[in-house]
Formats: sequence, structure tokens, C-alpha cells
Amino acid sequence: MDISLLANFIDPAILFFFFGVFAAAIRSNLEIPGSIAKFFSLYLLVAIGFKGGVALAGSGLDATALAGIGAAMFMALLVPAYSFLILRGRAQPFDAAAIAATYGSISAVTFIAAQQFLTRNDVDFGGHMTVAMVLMESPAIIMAVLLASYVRSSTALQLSPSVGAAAVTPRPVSLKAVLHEAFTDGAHLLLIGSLLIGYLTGEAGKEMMAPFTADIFKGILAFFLLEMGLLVARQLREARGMPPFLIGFALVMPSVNALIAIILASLLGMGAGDALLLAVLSASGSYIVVPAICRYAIPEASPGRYFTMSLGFTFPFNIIVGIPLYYFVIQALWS
Amino acid sequence: MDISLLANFIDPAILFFFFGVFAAAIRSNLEIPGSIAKFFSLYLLVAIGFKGGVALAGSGLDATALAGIGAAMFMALLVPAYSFLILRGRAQPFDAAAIAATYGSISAVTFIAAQQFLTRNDVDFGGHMTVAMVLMESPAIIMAVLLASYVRSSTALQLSPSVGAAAVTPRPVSLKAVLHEAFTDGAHLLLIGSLLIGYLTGEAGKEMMAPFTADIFKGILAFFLLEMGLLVARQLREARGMPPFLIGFALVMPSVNALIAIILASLLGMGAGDALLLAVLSASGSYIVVPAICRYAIPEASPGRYFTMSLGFTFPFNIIVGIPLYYFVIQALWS
Amino acid sequence: MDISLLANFIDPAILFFFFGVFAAAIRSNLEIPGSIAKFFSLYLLVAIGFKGGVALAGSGLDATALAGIGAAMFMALLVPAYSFLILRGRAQPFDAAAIAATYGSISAVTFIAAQQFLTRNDVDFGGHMTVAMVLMESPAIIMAVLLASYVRSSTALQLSPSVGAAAVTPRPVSLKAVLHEAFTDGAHLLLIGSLLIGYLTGEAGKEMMAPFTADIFKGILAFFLLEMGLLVARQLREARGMPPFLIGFALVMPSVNALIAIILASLLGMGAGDALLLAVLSASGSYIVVPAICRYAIPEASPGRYFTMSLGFTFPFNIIVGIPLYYFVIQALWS
Amino acid sequence: MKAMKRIEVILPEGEVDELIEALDATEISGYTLIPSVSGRGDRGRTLRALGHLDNSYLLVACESERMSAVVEAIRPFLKRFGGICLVSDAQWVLH
Amino acid sequence: MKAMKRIEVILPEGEVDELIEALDATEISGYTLIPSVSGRGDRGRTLRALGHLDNSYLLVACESERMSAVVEAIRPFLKRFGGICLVSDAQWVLH
Amino acid sequence: MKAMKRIEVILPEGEVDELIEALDATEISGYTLIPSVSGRGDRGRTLRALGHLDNSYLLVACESERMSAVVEAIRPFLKRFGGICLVSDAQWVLH
Ligand SMILES: Nc1ncnc2c1ncn2[C@@H]1O[C@H](COP(=O)(O)O)[C@@H](O)[C@H]1O
Ligand SMILES: Nc1ncnc2c1ncn2[C@@H]1O[C@H](COP(=O)(O)O)[C@@H](O)[C@H]1O
Ligand SMILES: Nc1ncnc2c1ncn2[C@@H]1O[C@H](COP(=O)(O)O)[C@@H](O)[C@H]1O
Ligand code: NA
Ligand code: NA
Ligand code: NA
Repeated sequence: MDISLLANFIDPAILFFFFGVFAAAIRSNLEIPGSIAKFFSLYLLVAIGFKGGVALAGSGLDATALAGIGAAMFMALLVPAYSFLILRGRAQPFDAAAIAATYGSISAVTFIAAQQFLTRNDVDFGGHMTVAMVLMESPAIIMAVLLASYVRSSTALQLSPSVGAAAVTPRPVSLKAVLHEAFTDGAHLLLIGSLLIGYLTGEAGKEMMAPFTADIFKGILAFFLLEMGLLVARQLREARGMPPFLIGFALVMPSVNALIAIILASLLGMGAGDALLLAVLSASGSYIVVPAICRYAIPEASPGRYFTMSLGFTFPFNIIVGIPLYYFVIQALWS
Repeated sequence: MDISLLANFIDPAILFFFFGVFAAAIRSNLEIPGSIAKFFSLYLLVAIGFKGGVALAGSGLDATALAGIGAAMFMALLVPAYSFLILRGRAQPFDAAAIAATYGSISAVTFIAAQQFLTRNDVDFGGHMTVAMVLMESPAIIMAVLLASYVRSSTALQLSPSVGAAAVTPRPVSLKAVLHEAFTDGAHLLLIGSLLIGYLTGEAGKEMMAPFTADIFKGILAFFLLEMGLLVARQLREARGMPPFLIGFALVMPSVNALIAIILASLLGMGAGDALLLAVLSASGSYIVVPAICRYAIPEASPGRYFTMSLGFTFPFNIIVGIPLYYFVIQALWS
Repeated sequence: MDISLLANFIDPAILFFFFGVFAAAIRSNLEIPGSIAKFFSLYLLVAIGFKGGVALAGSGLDATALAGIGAAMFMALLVPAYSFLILRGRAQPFDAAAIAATYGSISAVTFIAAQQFLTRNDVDFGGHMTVAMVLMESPAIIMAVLLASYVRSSTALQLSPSVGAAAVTPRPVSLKAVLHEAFTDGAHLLLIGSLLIGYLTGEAGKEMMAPFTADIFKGILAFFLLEMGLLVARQLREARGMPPFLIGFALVMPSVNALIAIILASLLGMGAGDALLLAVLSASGSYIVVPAICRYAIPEASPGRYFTMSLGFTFPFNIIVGIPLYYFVIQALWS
Repeated sequence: MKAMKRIEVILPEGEVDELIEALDATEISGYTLIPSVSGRGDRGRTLRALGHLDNSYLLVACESERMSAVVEAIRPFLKRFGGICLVSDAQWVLH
Repeated sequence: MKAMKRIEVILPEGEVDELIEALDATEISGYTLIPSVSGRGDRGRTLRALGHLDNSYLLVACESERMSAVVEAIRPFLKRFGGICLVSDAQWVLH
Repeated sequence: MKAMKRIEVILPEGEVDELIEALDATEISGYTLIPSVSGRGDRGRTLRALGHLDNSYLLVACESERMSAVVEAIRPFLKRFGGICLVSDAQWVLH
């Protein structure tokens, strides 16, 4: 493990992440223009979606693939369920619902970092795991909405005597509206679209797109992780009022989620590479798609909570400690 | 034809166009930041201009080249002339002038799509067609200004009894001012500049620039066509009030213009590749340069009309149906 | 010399610079979006910093390297010192201090252009010169602050009878605050960070990053120089009120600074490539980092002066005339 | 010149389209949109999520009579998603 | 603080340079420009043409005496290219 | 609706963070920031340095009582770095 952990730190992209954290920590005015950062996040989605699609076109949706995808969707339902139970008494109920959704969903950049880790260590993984990633978005969001309306109805019950309550509580959004919002969310849709286009064009398409989607990928990832480092350090500054329990949750639960995923992967006989990706998908929390949707679907929750937890704590934990740690466990179990 | 048509659809860049249309149609919030879209449009101009210049440096301006360029300039005068005659009675006169200019001019992205189509089908084409494209801009704009001042003088005549008219009609712009505007327009000038730089630096320059202007071209084109797809679908939503005659014009005239161009190309003995490019240049309408200039030179015309026609209808028609159709005709005539 | 001078003009990137000047001169509306221009400037810093770091990892910090770095730091103190003495009587004292700092510091793009010139002419240069560039920033800025506080105290002395003076003179900034500002400046820090990351990851990192930081470098440089050309021509339009003495300074001092640097390099027995880079570092003036810091540290000075001098006059002088000229002198002395 | 009300709204950029639809129902004659603004309010600082979670700034000039209809169309959005709405007086330059 | 007029103009970004030249003739002391705003008005929605056809937002603070000269300089642009111009009162913080 | 003061400041974007810290001390309830604006003032046109030397536009809505504290927090920045500050009246739409 020591070797791969070290290799992790010597990757220029990861080093740019640390550099970004450092720059923001010393209050540098270094800044990637917002439109560039947004474009890079779209680029990364296109690149991994496309790559996954091409790989899938090669392998097809066989039993291995279906097992991986099924395991991922199961985790996307399981993680928010027990997360909510854990959080319920210890956080505002709406915050609990939003945090549960955040951790049911995934971080594409953590997924990419794990793929890079596997590539560096010459471990194979399947294109179907990208499909799995795509499919984890919706169950998590459905859970969030169901949990939020459960919270809403129990809160309404308690508040019913008060007349003013109706005026304060926002009109709940329909599950259908939220699902539309989730499915049409730009980031989510772009990933699906790129996967499909990769699948349709296969090797021929790959060859045409490779200089853009593969060759310069590492460099753009490095720039993007620099921006992520800046973001993480700046977000942490906002974390002053954050309850310690939530910080603990953000730092401990990833390993718990990953462990459950690893056990599941082992039971299903998945390959080591796919197992790591499943672990990382389960361990990571969303900081783009789900916050965007929660702002709409659970406006009562405080974004400062769930966003800071997933971006400020869980993301760096997974990048620095999580990925090599989970892989260490997998190596121990698989060999 | 069936084969090339199918090949057209399997190009990832074209598929991203369809995906963009779909995403906007289901009202996704997917969006390429404006500054990125603008940069990509500049990039494409630099890349094709430069490539055309390098090719021209290789071949020189021989008789073939001059024939192609002459034919293009002829079409740039002919198309607005008969377009105006067709439209005169059926649209507002100022709209008619602006639409005529729009169709006399060209769409660089359609031109690029046609080049990609030819490359996929292993058909040669000359760098001088890029020169032809550059030179089609100005005649179309001159026609527009002349037509507009013709309209203005005849309208003024009719309105002369009314005293208020002078206050409402904007002061006409001089042809010189419009030509300056047209020539100095950023997009137009960048294309000319890149062509010249490609010409001056030739093969040596090509080698230095290739990773940027050639290798990643396809990927950037894919992103750009995604944005175009989003734009097209969003623009079509604005098309509600559009008179059916104008929609018909936008969908039928491209084929007419292309047919005339093909006959001309055949008479001049042009190669099949150059013939397709001439057809596409004649068939396409401008949605960047000419609208920018018409807003200045014919402010009486409604951009909602000419812009929506060329971007919302003609552009997708050419990309999806036009290019393979024109090539089918060319193959039939040339063999 | 004639040959290399000509070769200089045939480089597509340099030609795009001229084209940019031309476009702005004829008042074209051509414009690179601000966020793209900013990103490209960050990209160039990353690319040269990283490249320098990798080269340094290969060669190590030997005597040659230390000599080059030492010479650069010496020039960074010497140039502002005598520049201030020259300017003192002939410009506003605060302007003199800011201009001195501007010329003590460096222009990264001029440095890149010189590297490209050397590469085209197959002349070697060391990665340590990038370290030298990084280290030239701080002494220049320290000089500026010291000079400014010297000016401030002498001005205060003269003004002391007047009561209102204290209200008008801004509170001086501490040297420590300015050094923090200088060190944490985004551009400066990114250069240092990339250098370090290049150094740490060495050849392995280079291979991963090369498609992004090396292959497409030329193309991005071309776009960037296009923007620089636009900026230079637009900045020159603001130069109407500029005193002729300052224009003369901006056009003559680069050669003086370069000559002193060349003599120093010759005395130290530096290689011809490193000598050119030292000359160019000494001859060029900053138009990003130092203006940003002077606005903060010497707000009494007029940015219109020092910024226009370094961007409008010195930058194009070095790009067009300076680089080949300095190299001509070096060739004469070295052979 | 004509006296008008100048209404400015700041709200999450994902809700802008829907707000504009609601405003269209009040028959405003137009609006102007400044994208990608950031800020701080009751809900804390805007999150910096790679340009995905910005606010937008919307400016509507409308006749004084129409003002309260416009404000009522905006209010539910403020309630639901936060943000602010300021109303001030202005003169509209006729042309 | 000093009473001033706050003049805001929205017009096609291609015409901004010319408008500023016209304003300079009225001897305004400065202006501020926000690029790339979009909107809707009498001429419909701004076209989304790859960032090439946006509007700009121009803010000019000027002395009340100068206001009508500034407005008259702006008016022909509104007539020709559309857009809006709003004038309101403000206090300028002297420094 | 509640009467408020609408304070707008334009200043170099490098000084914004510090200004906001100073404003926080006056206990404003929020602010909105528009990045990357350009302009002209006593110090000439903003330099176009590859997006590195822009101004920012800051909008603060605050209660009338708090206005003079806010203005006094802003004034030293104007003195030191230039820029402008305008204060006007507005109605805040309560929600
Ligand atoms: N007092 C204020 N002045 C200016 N802008 C404000 C103010 N309060 C809130 N905002 C803006 O409205 C957004 C949302 O506010 P809130 O919903 O209160 O968090 C903030 O991010 C700011 O951009
Ligand atoms: N009532 C309004 N309120 C705010 N902005 C407006 C209004 N009317 C027009 N505009 C702006 O002015 C631009 C041009 O208006 P028009 O020339 O009327 O189409 C629009 O795209 C809007 O950005
Ligand atoms: N009269 C004015 N109206 C609007 N904005 C102004 C005015 N004067 C100055 N500004 C803005 O404030 C910035 C700095 O002004 P100054 O420090 O006076 O050069 C300028 O670049 C403009 O953006
Ligand atoms: Na997860
Ligand atoms: Na045409
Ligand atoms: Na120097």
C-alpha cells in the first residue's frame, strides 16, 4: 500500500490539488475564472462519459456489468436510508434529508481520481461502472424528496395549531417535478449523453476524439483539481459554525460506506478495480448536482451544511486518504 | 448515399449536436458558459482559416482556385438578389433585405461540417475554398445595404406627406461605414488573419500548430455543436410568430441555392469536394457576422426573423439533410 | 542574425501578435473573452513553471544554475536602483518608484517568446532560468516599496506646514503587507507552484502532462499573443498624454538593461541560451504582477504611466526587435 | 421622461426562467439579466461550486401601476428560494 | 455627500464604444460598464449567438446640471438600436 | 415594503475582500457582488490586463440608520484606491 499511496502523491494532478489548498490557505488571490471552472467540469463529464461508453460498447452489458450496476443502485438507496436514520436526531430534520441525499449520490471527480489511481497501478476496470455512476444519481434524489416530504408532513402536524405556519412553510414540490429537475440537470444529462455517444460511436469515435478527451485529460484535470483545492480551503473557512457531529459524519461515514460496498463487491465476485470504483462511488458525496437540486427540492435545508460537508471534508478525505485506503482493504480481501 | 448519410450520424460531433437539441427540448439547464462558446467559435475560425492558408500555400492560386473563388463570389451576389425578389412582396421590405443578406453570406460551422463529411468519405478539397468563404461575406453585405437603402428611399417616398416620419426613420448609414463594420468585424477579420498566417508559415507553421488547431479540433467541434444544438432548440421556441412562408423559405431555399451552385460547379469543371463546399456555402445562411452587421446597418429589420431562420431552420437542415443530399446529387452528376 | 530575425517573423504565434495589433489599429471589435485571456495567462505560467521544474529535476541546482539565479537576482536589484535615479528628476516621484519596480520585474510572455526563439534556433537553455524568473519578482517589489516610502517621507517633509496634507496622503502600507501581497499574488504563486510540481514529478510527470502543457502550448501562445497584440494597440491609444521622456525610457532602457545583463552573463561564463534569457528578463517590464501590487502599494502612482510603458512600448519592442538584437550581440561576444 | 419603478431582484440562477415566466404573466415590457453574481445573505455566502450555484441579478423597469403586481409575482420566489428584491424610482428616457 | 443623477443605459454591446465617445463630449467624469447582459424588450429576447450579440449595461453618475446633456447624447442611440435608459437620484460619497 | 438605503460601490477587485471584512464589522445583513466590470474615472480607463486588473461592483442594501456607518467604512477605500460610491433610496420587499 505504501507504494501506491506514495504514487498517489506524486501525480501532478493531485499535487495541484494540494497546491490549491495551500494557496487559498495563505489567502492568495489566485483564481480560475468561473466560466473556465464550469467548462472544465463539463469537459470532465464528457470525457469520462464518453470513455465509459466506448468501453461499454466493447464489453457489452454482460452479467459482470449488471452485477456492478445493480450493486451501485442498491448502495444509492441504502446509504441515504441509514444516513438519515443516523442523522435524524442529531441535525435539523431537513438538513438530515439533504445530507442523506448528498451521500447517496456521488462525486464525479472522486470517481475520476480513483480511475487515475487504478490506471497508475495497472488495475483494470469496466466501462459499466460509469453507467453505475450515472444511475446512482436518481435513487439518491428520490430518497431525498421522500424523506423531505416525510419530514414536512410530520413537522406540519406539530405546527398545525399555529395559523402562521402555512405562510412560512413553502409549498412542497411534487416528486415528479423534482425527478424532472434531477433528470434534466445539465451535469447529469451531459454524462448520460456522452456515455451514449461513446457507446454509439465506439472505437471509431474514440479515435477521433482521443486527442481532446484522452490526451489532454490529465492537464485539464490538474487545473480542475487546483480549482477544487482552492474551493475546499475557502469552503472550510465557512465551516466555523458547523456542528462537530456533522464534521465527524463527513470524515467517518465515507469509510463505513466504502466498507459496506467492498463487502458487497466481494460477495458479488466483482473485480478489484470495479470494487474500488463501487467503494468510491458509495463513499463520496455530491457537491454539484445534489446541492443544485436540494436548493430547489428542500429549500428548508441549509446548503452551508451539506455542501460544506461533502466538498470541504469528504472530498479531500477521499482524495488523500480514502482511495488508497479502500484499495488497501480490497487488496487484502481479494488476494 | 445511404452509407455516407449513416456515417454522418455516427460522427460524435454530429451526435453532440442532436444531444444538444434534445437537452434543450426537455428544458434541461445544461449550458456552455458564454465566454467558452465565444472562444470556441473563434477557435474554429482560426483552425479552418489556418488550415486553408496552409493548403493554399501548397497549391497556390491556380486556375482551379480562381474558378472556385469566382463561382463563390458570383453566388454571393446572385443568392441575395433573387432571394430579395422572392421575399419582397411576402415579408416586411427591411426584413426581406436582411434575409437576403443572411442567405448571401455563409455559416462557417456548416462549412466545417461539410469538410468533416468529405474527410470521412475520403474526398479531396482545396484550401482556396476557405478563401472563397471569406470573400463571400462582403458582397452579401453590400447587397444588403444597397437593398436596404433602396427600401428606405421608396418607403420615404410613400411616407413623405406625414411629418412625423423623419423622426421615426433612423438616419441611414453610409455604405462606407457598413463596409468598414463588415470588414473589421472580429469573426470575419480573424478568419482572414488566420488564412494569411497559415499561408505565410506553410508546412513549418502547420507542424507547430497541429496539436492545437488539428488534433483537438474534433473534440472542440463536438462541444461547439452541442452548444449549437442547445441554441437551435432554444431559438425554435422563439419561432412561434414566424410566418409559415419564411419557415418554408428557410427550409427550401438552401436546396435551391445548392442546386444552382452544383450546376455552376459542374459547368466550371470543379472537383466533387470543392463542388460540395460551394453548394454548402451557397445553401447556408449567416447567424453571427451578418446579424451583427444588420443590427447596425438595417436596424429596422427584426433580428427575430432572419436570425431564427438561419440558425433555427437552415442550419440544422443543412447539417442533417443538406450535406449528404447535396453530395448525393454531386456524385450522380460527377460520375 | 538576419536569418533568425526572419525566422522570428515566420513563427505563427508572433504573426498572431502582429495581427492583433493590426486588428485593434483598424478598430475591429475582435475580442478574446476576458475569462479566456485570464485562463491562458494562467496556462502559460503553469506550462513554463512545470517545464522549468522538470528540467531542474534533471540538472539539479549546480554551480551554473546558481550563477544564473544569482545574476538574475542581482539584476532585479540593480535595474530598479538606477532606473529610479534616472527617472527621479524627470517624472513624478511616485511614478518613478513604480516604473523602477516595473522594470526590475519581468514579463513572463517575453521570457516565453525568448525560449521559443532559442528552440527555433536550436540553442540550449537551463530550467534554472525559470527559477531565476520567479526570484526576480520579489526584489523588484521590495525596491519599489522602499523607494515609495523614501518618496513619501521626503514629500511629507516638504508638505508638513500644510495642514490638509495628512488627510490626502494615504496611510503608507507596511513592507510586510506588501511582501505578503507580492508572494500570494496568484500569478506569482502559480508559477512557483508549477515549478515545484514539475520538480517533484520529474520525467514521469512530464510524460503525463505533455499533451496539455507542451503539445498544444504553441497554439495557446498564438491565441494569447493575439490578445496581447489587441491589448498593446489599445493601450497605445491611451498613450497620448505620455511624456516623451517616458516613451524614450520604455524604448531605450530595455537595450541598456539587456547589455548590462549580457556583460554580466559573459563574465560569469553562462551559456548563450541562458545569457539571452537573462538579458530578456532584465530588459522586460512587468505588466501583470507589479501593476497589481503597485496599485495596492503605491496608489499615488499613475498606472496609466507604468502600465502603458511596459505593455505598450517595452513589450512589443522586446518581441519584435529586442530578442533577435540581444541574441545577435550574444553571438558576437560568445563566438 | 416618464416616471417608472425600477425593480431589482437577486435570486438563484436556476429559478430565473421560472420567475421570468411568472413576470410575463404580469405583462412587463421587458427585463435585463446579469448572470453569475455572488453574495451573502440570510443563507450565508453563495456557494462557489464551479460556477454551478451562482445567483442572477434581474432588473425590471415597469409602470408604477404595475409595480405591485410585479412584486406579488416575485414574492413567492423570495419566500421559497431566498434572495432580495428592491424597488426604487426612476425616470424612463422615452425614445 | 453630493446629490447626483444616476443614469443607466442598456444597449447592444457593439454600440458601446460609440456611445462612450458621444458621452465624452458631454464631459462626464466617468462611467462603469458591465459586459454581457441579456434581456427582453420591444425587439424580443436578446439573441443567443455564441456570445456575439449581447447587450451591455452602462452606469454614469453625473451632476444634475449635466443630466439633460447626457440624456440627449444617449437618446439617438436608443432610437436607432433600441435599449433603455433610466435616470434616478443618488448621493455621491465624496472622498 | 420597508424603506432602505441602496449603496453601490465600484472598486478594484483586489480590494473587495478587505472591504467586505470592513463592512461585516458594520453588521450589514448581506451584499451582492458583480465581478469583472470596467470603466473610466479620475484615474483613467481601467487597464485591460488579461482580466487581472478589473473593478468589481458591490451592492449593499441596508437600513437607513446603518447607512452612515457603512459609508464611513467604505470611504477610506475610495480615498486609497479610487472608485465611486453612490447611495440611493429603495423599498425592500419583505418576504
Ligand atoms: N442586504 C443585502 N444587500 C445586497 N444583497 C443582498 C442582501 N441580502 C441578500 N442579498 C443577496 O441575495 C442573495 C440571497 O440572499 P439570502 O436568501 O438572504 O441568503 C445573497 O447571496 C446576496 O447576493
Ligand atoms: N422594461 C425593461 N426593464 C428592464 N430592461 C429592459 C426593459 N425593456 C428593455 N430592456 C432591456 O433593453 C434591451 C433592448 O430593449 P429593446 O430595444 O426594447 O428590445 C432588452 O434586451 C433588455 O435588456
Ligand atoms: N462618474 C462615474 N460614473 C460611473 N462610474 C464611475 C464614475 N467615476 C468613476 N467610476 C468608476 O469607478 C472606477 C474608478 O474610478 P477612479 O478611481 O475615479 O478612476 C472607474 O473605473 C469607474 O468604473
Ligand atoms: Na455516495
Ligand atoms: Na449562402
Ligand atoms: Na526586468
